[in-house]
Amino acid sequence: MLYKSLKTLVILSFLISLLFFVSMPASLADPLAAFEGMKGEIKISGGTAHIPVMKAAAKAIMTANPEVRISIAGGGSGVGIKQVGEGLVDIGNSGRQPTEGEVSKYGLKMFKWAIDGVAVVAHPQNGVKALTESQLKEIFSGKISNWQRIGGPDKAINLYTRDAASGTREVFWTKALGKGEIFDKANVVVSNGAMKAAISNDPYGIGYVSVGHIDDSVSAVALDGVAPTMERVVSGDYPVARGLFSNTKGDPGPLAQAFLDFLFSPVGQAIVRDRGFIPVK
Amino acid sequence: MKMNEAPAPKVELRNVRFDYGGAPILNGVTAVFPTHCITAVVGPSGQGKTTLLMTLNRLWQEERPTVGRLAGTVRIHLNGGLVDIYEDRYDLTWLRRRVAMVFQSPNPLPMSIYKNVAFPLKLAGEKRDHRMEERVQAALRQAFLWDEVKDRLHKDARELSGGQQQRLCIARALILKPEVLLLDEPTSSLDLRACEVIEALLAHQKESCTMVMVSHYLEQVRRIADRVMVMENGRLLPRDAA
Amino acid sequence: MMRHAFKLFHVWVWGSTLLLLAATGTVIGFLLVRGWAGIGRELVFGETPVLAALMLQRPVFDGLFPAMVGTLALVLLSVGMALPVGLATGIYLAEYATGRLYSLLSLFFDILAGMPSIVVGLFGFSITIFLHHRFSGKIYPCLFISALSLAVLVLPYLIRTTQAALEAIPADLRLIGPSLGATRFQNIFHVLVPHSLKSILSGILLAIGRCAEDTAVIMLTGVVVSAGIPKSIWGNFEALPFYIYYISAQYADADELTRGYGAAIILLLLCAFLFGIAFWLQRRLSQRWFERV
Amino acid sequence: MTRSEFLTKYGFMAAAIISAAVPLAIFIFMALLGYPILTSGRLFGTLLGAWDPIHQSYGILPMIIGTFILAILAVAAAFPVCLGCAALVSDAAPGPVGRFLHGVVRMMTGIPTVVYGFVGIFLLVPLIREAFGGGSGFSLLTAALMLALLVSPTMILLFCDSFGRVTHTYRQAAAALGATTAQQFLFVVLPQARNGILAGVLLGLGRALGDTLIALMLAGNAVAFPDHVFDSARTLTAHIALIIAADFDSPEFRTLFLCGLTLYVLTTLLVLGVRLTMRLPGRRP
Repeated sequence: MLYKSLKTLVILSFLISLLFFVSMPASLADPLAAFEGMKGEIKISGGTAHIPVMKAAAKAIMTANPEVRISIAGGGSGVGIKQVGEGLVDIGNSGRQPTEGEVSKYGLKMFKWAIDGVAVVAHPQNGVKALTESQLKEIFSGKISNWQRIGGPDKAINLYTRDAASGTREVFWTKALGKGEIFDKANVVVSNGAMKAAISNDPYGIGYVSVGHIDDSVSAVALDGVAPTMERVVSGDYPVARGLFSNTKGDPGPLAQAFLDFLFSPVGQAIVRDRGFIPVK
Repeated sequence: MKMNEAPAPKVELRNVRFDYGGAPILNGVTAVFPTHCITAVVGPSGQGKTTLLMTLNRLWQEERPTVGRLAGTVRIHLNGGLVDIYEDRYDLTWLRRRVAMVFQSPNPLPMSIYKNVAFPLKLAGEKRDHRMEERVQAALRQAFLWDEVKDRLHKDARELSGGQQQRLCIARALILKPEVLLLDEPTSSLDLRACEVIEALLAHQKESCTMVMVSHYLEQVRRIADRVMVMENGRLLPRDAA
Repeated sequence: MMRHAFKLFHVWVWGSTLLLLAATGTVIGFLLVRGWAGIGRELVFGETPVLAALMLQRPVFDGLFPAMVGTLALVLLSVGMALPVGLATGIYLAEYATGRLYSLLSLFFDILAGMPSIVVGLFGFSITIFLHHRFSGKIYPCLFISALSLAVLVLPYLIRTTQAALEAIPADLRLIGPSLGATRFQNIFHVLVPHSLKSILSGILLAIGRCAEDTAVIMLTGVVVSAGIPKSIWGNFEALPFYIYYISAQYADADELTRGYGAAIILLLLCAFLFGIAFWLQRRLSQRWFERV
Repeated sequence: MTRSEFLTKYGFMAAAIISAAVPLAIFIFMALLGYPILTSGRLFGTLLGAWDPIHQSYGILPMIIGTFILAILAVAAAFPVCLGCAALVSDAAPGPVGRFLHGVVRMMTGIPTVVYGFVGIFLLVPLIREAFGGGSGFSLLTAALMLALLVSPTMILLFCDSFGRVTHTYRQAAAALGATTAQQFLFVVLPQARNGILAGVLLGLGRALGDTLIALMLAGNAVAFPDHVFDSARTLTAHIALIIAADFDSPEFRTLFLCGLTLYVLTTLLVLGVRLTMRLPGRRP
């Protein structure tokens, strides 16, 4: 009697664990299943380099579960960190690591889901394809103001920069310009997308943009002989590298957690790769 | 009613002065308009005849912004005695439902004939449809208009001819059974035929209503007025004294 | 000598006008030429089936539908909020206020009418942040806040058109009601307002146009790049003018740019439509009476 | 007065008070939030310094200058064209043409600002870049030209209005003396309408000062003082739109209210100016 019931128990537990093992990988394979039964809104703002990935992720999630609403705004890394810190959004993106001050002030938790670089870009028809660090510093401080001095046509250089809230600017300013001056007569654009659009339309413009955003419409300028490709960023040859972060205030809520899990899932990381960034997994 | 019978006064003005933004219009009008009479006020235009009418229903106070100023007393026989209509305790609405007015040019509201006539009654709070219908019909009959419009009561009032429109306005003024009817050159924009109909219907109303009529036409005045007064330099004088 | 000078006058006036018309024509023409080809079902609904999108069963991506619904919701909400207050204020100004109060109120509404929309947006935004800090962490910039700020923006338009319409009513018409024993309120509601309905309506249409086109207010108070159809007034939303602004600065590819042109054409047509009706109504006003038989 | 009369009257009055409280509330709110700067002793530095947050310098003077230059440029560019157009619409053109043009101008007021900005980016910016080689095309001039187009209908309609109010008898008198249309306009209408023209210019300035999108999209937004019209520049309005601050206590956030207050005061002064010109005597030549 005892034996029989023990046997049943063993078989039962075996069956249950079998069921468990069969079903587990299935739910792992479909990260969207995590959103099942959830509803509500995820507010995201901040870093503009992140936007293409955010939009693609939102599309995948909202298609699978229309009850979930994801709103995406830009503003720049500084805005993202402050807004999530002030509780205005659920996820604040930043294209730079939040400073210790910011982390302790707001109790931020950081999630780095991609590696990116910041590259100098010019118009595709512009002959200047490589610059040295010192040339770059002089260009961005306004000391070199004509393309002729760096091997281009006799045309004035049109500088484009980002506003102070930009993480891209922060990284570029720190790692490429060595915190050197940025000329205050430079045009200011509001996002990575805007930078790319502006440079692709201005034959004599120069600016800097997330490596993930680079495509045929702009030409990336090699820095000290190193071309800003993802491979060189990963290998560490290209110095102006950074992570893309999503930050939450304290532990993320269930919806935000599911969203972040999705970003780190194979599907999410495939999106990251597809949009031109280097996945972390 | 003959002029020498001295009927009871319905409206009594004593030394009424009116200035409009500092410009004097009435310079001390003293007059009596007797009950059940048609009193005509004649005189050249621009002498304040319309203003005189408007002092009797306080309509001048509706001008915005109000820059008119009135002094003196206006008393009307209402509620069984002569009352000073400018006393605070008298409500404007109350006054105007008893002292009705018809304007120089026909001014039907842009609604159906029926609604036009029923309008004052509706404003006064009448909600019973059958009461309303009775009163409208009665008013239209009083205005000699019933037969002409009974089949198209719900047509736009503006489709009527000028004379019909003015009779409609008279019906509208009469529906609340006013005790005084003020008429500001009611036929001046109409042809002779339309004019005669209106004169006839006004003569019919004398028993129920005291009328003060501003007019240009001496012919007309002679035909229907019991008394005639002349407006001159902001004063009102009996015709024979003028 | 004089002759030449006055010939110059005609060159000047005709030249100025043609220059202006040419410039405006270029703006509109450029938009239509570049964007007309992109107008179509995909522009609005992307790859989502139209019916499913309209029934809100499936979200629309890569289409203008969410932005259009957002703008519609925004317009309805803000005009809905501004209308009662604007009408009542216009009526008060035209029918009740006098003397010094009248001048003082007029001055305030002139100041409000002249206020830059970004200042109104900043006001809405900072009030929200203030409330978020002091009262509830659940108060964010959202559709409701945007609509409220836009309501502030169009309030003076509604006040002014209502006031002007009422003040333009000739005295003889104004006196009919009172002469028949109408109280001031009855006169306003049975005679004066119905009579000025058309010009008030055209003022409302202009206000709608203003709500639909304004970008500065909403970009501070809750509009976002991507949010889908607004499901609640407490959430973020998309809107056509902001979409146009966003695309103009940072289109990622030719498709997005085409959608930007499409959005600009749609917004332009919407505003032209509203303004056209408004002006047509105003012209019809020359007929003295309104129809309400 | 009956009860309902009383209630409705005070209901309307309440609405009017709410409406009138809005501009007051905006002012008070801005002043309160900007108060720490106004009293911190840094007001002078904030008003007159440069914008360089990395070095804790939050000056808005470049934006104030940019705002002024842009608005004045736009109105200056628009003024002769608007005056000519208004002259044609209200005076020189035969009736139907004038009415048609008047309608067109009114419809122009309905073109969304963002559409001007959009076309500006894709049409005018490259044009300016090519035509005046060197610059990026995002410049004061670009924004001013589009802004001129934006404020034109407002100005033209006001001009037409003031021409229309010139007493007809004066014109007839001039016509009787054999004056041509041009002479009538230049010697009779124009001098008499000068208050209206001034009001139109002030109103146009107000529109130009307060516009955000065209400046934001076309002027380049550089924080430096502009040296010439091909320079990139930032206006107060664009500055507010660019600095989306979320933290209540940061100096960036505070200075936004200084920008807002400055705009508020400027537009209020213009409104007062318009009211004053409307009231000025001088219809008579």
